[in-house]
Amino acid sequence: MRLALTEEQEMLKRAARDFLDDKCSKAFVRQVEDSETGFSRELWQDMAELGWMGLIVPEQYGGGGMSFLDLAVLLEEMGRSCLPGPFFSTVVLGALTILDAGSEQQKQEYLPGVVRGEKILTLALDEPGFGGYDAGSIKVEATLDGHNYCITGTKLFVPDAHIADHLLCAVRTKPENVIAALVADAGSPQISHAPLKSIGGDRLYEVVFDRLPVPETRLLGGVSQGSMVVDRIVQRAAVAKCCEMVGNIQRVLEMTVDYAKERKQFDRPIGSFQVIQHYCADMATDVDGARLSTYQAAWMLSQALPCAREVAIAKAWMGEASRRVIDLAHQIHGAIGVSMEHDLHFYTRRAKAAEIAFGDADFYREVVAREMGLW
Amino acid sequence: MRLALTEEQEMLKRAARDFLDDKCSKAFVRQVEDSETGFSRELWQDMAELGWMGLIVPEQYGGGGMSFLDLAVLLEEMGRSCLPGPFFSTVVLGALTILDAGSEQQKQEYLPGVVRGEKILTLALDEPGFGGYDAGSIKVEATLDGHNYCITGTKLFVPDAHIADHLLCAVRTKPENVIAALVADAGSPQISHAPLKSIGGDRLYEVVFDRLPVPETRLLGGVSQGSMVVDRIVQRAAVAKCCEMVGNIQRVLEMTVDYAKERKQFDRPIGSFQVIQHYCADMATDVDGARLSTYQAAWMLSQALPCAREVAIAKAWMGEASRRVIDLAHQIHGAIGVSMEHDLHFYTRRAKAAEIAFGDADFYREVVAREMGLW
Amino acid sequence: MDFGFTDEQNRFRHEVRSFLEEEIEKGHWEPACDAWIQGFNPEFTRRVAHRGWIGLTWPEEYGGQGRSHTDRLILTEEMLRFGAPAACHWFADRQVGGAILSFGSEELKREFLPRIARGEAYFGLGMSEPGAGSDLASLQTRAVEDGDYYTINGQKTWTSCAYFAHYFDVYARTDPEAPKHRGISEFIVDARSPGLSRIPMTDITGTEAWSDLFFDNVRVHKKYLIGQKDRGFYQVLHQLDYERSGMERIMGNYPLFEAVVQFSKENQLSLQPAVRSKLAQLEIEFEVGRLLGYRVTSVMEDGKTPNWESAMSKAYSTEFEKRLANVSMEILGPYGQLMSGSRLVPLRGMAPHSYLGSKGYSLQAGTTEILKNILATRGLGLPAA
Amino acid sequence: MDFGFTDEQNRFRHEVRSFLEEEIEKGHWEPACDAWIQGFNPEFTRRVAHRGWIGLTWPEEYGGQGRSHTDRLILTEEMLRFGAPAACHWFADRQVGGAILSFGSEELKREFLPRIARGEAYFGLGMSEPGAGSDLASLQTRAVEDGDYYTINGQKTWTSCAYFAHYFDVYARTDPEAPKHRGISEFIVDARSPGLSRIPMTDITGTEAWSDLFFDNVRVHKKYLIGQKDRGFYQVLHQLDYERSGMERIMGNYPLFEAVVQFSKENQLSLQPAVRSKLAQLEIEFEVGRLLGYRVTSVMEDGKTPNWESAMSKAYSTEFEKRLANVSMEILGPYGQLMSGSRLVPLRGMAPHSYLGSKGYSLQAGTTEILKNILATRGLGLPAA
Repeated sequence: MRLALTEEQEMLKRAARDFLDDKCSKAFVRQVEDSETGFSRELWQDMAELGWMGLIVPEQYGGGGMSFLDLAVLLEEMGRSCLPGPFFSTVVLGALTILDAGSEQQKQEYLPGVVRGEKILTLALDEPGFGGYDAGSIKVEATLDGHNYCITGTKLFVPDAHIADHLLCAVRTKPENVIAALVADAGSPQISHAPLKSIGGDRLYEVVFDRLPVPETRLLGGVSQGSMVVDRIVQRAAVAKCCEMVGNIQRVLEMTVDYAKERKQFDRPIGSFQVIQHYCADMATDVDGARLSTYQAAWMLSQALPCAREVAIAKAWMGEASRRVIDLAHQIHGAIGVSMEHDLHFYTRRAKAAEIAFGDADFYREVVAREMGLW
Repeated sequence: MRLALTEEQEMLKRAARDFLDDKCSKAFVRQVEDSETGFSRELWQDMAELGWMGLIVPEQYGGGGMSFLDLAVLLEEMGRSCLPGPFFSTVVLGALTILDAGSEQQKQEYLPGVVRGEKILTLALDEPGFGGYDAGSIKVEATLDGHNYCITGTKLFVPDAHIADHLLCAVRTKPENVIAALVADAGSPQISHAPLKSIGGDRLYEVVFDRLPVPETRLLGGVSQGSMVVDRIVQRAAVAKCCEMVGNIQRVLEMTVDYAKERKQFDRPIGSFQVIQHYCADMATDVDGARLSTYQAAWMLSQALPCAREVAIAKAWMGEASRRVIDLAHQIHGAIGVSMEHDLHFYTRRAKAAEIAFGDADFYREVVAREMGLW
Repeated sequence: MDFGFTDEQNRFRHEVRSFLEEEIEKGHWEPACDAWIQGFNPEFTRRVAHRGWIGLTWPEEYGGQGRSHTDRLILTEEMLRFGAPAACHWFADRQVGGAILSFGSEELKREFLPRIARGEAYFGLGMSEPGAGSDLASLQTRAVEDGDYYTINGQKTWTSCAYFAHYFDVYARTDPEAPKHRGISEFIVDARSPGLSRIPMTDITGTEAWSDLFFDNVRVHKKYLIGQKDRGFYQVLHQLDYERSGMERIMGNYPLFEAVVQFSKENQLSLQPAVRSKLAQLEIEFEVGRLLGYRVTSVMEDGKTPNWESAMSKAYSTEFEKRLANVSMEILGPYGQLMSGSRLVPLRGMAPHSYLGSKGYSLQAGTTEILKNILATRGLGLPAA
Repeated sequence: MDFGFTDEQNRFRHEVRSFLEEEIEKGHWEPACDAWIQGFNPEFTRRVAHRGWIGLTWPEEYGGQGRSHTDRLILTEEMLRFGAPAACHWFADRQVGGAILSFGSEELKREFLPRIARGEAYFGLGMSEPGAGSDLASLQTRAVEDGDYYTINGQKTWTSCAYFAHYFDVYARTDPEAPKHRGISEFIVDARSPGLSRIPMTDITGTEAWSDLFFDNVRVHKKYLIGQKDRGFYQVLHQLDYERSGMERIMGNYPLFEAVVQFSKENQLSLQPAVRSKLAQLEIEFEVGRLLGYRVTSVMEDGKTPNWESAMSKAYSTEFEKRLANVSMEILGPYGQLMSGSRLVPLRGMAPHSYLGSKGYSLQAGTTEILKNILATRGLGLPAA
């Protein structure tokens, strides 16, 4: 047991911090958020050159062969800098799923392109209604017709659908009535997408599949494995989202402490007021709890240990802890923090989106309860 | 609308405060709590002479003919002084029920004795298991046999059963299978009771009825009315408990503020530390919210307005607010407050018992939800 | 103790409610959160004035109705319940008019109060500055005497209604040598004054309801000084007590509360115990907040200035608003993230608007920290920190 | 980052667990809340000592085992999990031994450490005084030099284990003229010393686990001064960092946690969504508290003294304990009010014991307020208030 980064992880962290401080200023984030695509192809290529898209892709597919725990470090830095763009979609939702469930041929087909920054992937998981984040909630059907599955239905909150080359799509197959994950090509005329305007500033879409044919060779992990594949996608995504959020709230804590040291009211730095000190202490506790529970889950994922409980704990804690951290940050920042001129809103808006993504605290409390044998 | 006491109520309050300050010191409370019966017959007679037992009993039965709102003021002062004894049982659970649901003959029979301090009443409502505080949860049966109902079963958490002259008993009648309230004589050999040791220091009993015959003339409010009678008992009891608790937490707030002004650490009164100030501000807000919601419910009861929603709001708020007030009081008092030598524990223990009695916040949230039409 | 309203008061509530329901029915506006501070609608203000509902409690000689604080409570409660766009007249009605009435000269009363009551004079507030928020006494805007005039230089921020306002209620330092609480004065500044400029700001919800105000040698005649020179800080404290005295905070997002309850019923979400427990808890907290607000009015009816009572009510209520927004977002699930104007957006995007907006509520009109300080020291008598 | 234990560590955990399970099976004691501070069981302490589990991390030359902080974490975690009655040796093992090791003379080390490790020397703490709780530096107990001796006069309070203790670790003022942080020294006082009396106190749970200590001209030889004269305040700060470094608080009521989960399952209460949501939330909070505790050990393994890390862990954990008690009481409904020894009492009365006891947890070993001050100033670098 050692609850600190290794020297290699510290190096990765520093390198990522330096790169992002340089290339991903808040002015840049603001500009990209306001742009048509919400995406900078130039930055994407820079990241590919640093090997980020392939960080944990095995070397035989052109990647760096590092672990999920290393990716966690990188994601934390991305969260810290509010990096816009499809890294999460492409790597966490896309590449890791193919790595986890894909055949050798599928890996060969998709991963090198991802690593080189040439392919953008995403995942179509959520559906209309108030279902949970599990395989059982999937209703969109893919009917086997010869050698093609034919997908019809609506997926919601699909990130980066407007720039993705391939969409991994979680479906219910017919006639088998089991869950499966298929890789669809985004350019098909049978796919249409319409933008949703989200609090997080990320690009989410409603995606409609209208009898889209997908060859059965595009099935990830076999027709009987899909349910497990989807559950593992959600686990990885939940933890990866937590990693981003660790960076988010750590930065918020630092900004807030810095501000409390500088800002004077009543002729004293406000950080010398005991109530402000206790707010900051509470924030730090929430952040450290979030960091430790997140990295524990990431460590277990990287060790391929069963970790439904630990993932649920991390995401449930993060959902509420991040809310408290953000709220206190605003309270300490005062009025300037609720102006769009200030940077805090980037963190506030992303934190709420991240809380919602892949299940909130209520959802994961039920998972924890199940793991405790309470129902 | 005027959210302050009337002049008459202020007078009643001051008189009660003076009397209890004089007769019901904490040394007295300690002594009575440690005594065999937990009850001082002498104080009881003094209270009867002040007209307290008959405060809101109509004049034709020897009472003062005042309103439930006036009783609320008195109950607040009783809660403030941690008055031990069966006032709540006798007046709130017993006399008010007879007043509400009893026949003229029943009122004549029981009320004058209560007013004179000669009769102690109580209510047997709770039963084993995890039911709610409503008529529907009652399982103890009373089978009509000629002109007697024959009661068999176990009631729990019956206050003051050891000194009561009569027990009002909520039962399910056979063969009608409806809820009814019967007045049983406590001395009967078919009733046995065994003490339960409660956190509140009050005297609670397990009461076992073993084929106790009760004449059908002892039925309160007719066999078809019992369910409403029981629901109204619970409403009055919940509000009356809140009134006691208003006195409890108001006193706790005052003790705490006084202590914070006096106690010095780091060469300053601790009440000058901003965190302690905010704790006190939070306590005051909880207390005032409790006071206003409680008196609103008491006012509605005294006006005979339908008030299931307002009663539920008051008791739900009180359950959680009192917990927070007590917790902060302890935090501010420091170690001395968790010693039995100090008075705070009287309030702490009673607050927890009051929170439990007649339904906690979870229970009343469901009532509020029902009143909102949510289910 | 009396928690009831008189028949007359109930009739007045009914009258206000009918008026507002008719407004909505006619499509004049949609109920919205924060509409009292962000809903600028001069036509609505005119219709409200026509009913005599601006300056309701002021003496009739100044265009008011001489009615009770309880009547005004009823009026504002209904305005907030229906999310009515009352921002044009809200600030003058709530506090600037009262300041003029309490401290202003007879001339100022005659000049401004009737016009406010007729819905013809809108006021914005010039209190906060970038460096003077909680610590209002440290404000830097200067007003220098110059014959019959004062010349004002400086910056104010977070002024609501600035683009609609005809006047600003401006606090400026008139004696830079005096201790900082003792050198501030209050002025009425015409919005068209040369040298006064307004720059809109966008807040975290994306709303452009606020402005920075810049004063570059703005000249104000001495007759527009409200009250005594150098006594402005004490006047602003008084004004703030009234600023916090109403139901704005507990009900500022009432349209969301009503909508999310309705949504939960319609989508059968409230059959889930967790959902209905959250909504019931909100109802409980709302009721307590309502009573804390009513208590402030009750204090005013007794002829007292509410102080720690309005501090308590405001601090409590902004926390309620945060919980309302949180619960609404939770109930809406993934749909909660959709902003106003998006495809599929539920409840017109009121939930994320309120979630983001509520970060500012506990900062406006006294931060929660300042309010709790007031409650602890003035309400409970604890020694100053 | 490594959240795993080595095979050897896992074996050690298994060894400790088997030992404790066997103890319970043999009926030596029942798992209890607060047993580490209130469970005085000399036989148990002897058996633990026999295993070499007291002073586990101390050098072998002083009777220790020279093992890692992680091993001690495992040991104490299991002790707490099973609610083992370890109070006789807990304080010496946790902090007084460490203080002697860090600051004591070679002679003191040789005299005390081996006897502590053999379970033969129990220590009570003489820190708090009626007027010196959070503000420990203002303690009034005096120690006056008198030849080779100090004469101590004064009062200590809230001393655990006082009736069993052979020695007390006493802080007393040796230089009344110096600034108050600079005139305090630390002594080992024999419990049988003439002039030393113990008066038991009853706490809010009804437990007599604490005492007042009165010093009436108690003589202590100078060799029982730990560390430097007048440096005691700095030593106590160091000791407090270790006092707060363990899992006592997050796990002090673990037997209740386990029991209430079991009870909820057996009575099918956990089929109610509200009940299981509360228990799941406790599990989440427990896990976070466990990790915050593990982090403290990780810091110690890196050779550092934990400071704000243990302040954070302790402050967090006492809040967890309050919630655990609250939730347990809620789940038990009316039965929750029944105290230990009552008819029909569920869970041996652990819930109300913990509910009442938890009011004190956030006061012991540094109030939550002091701990947050430490975290803010030393952990985050905020300026002193």
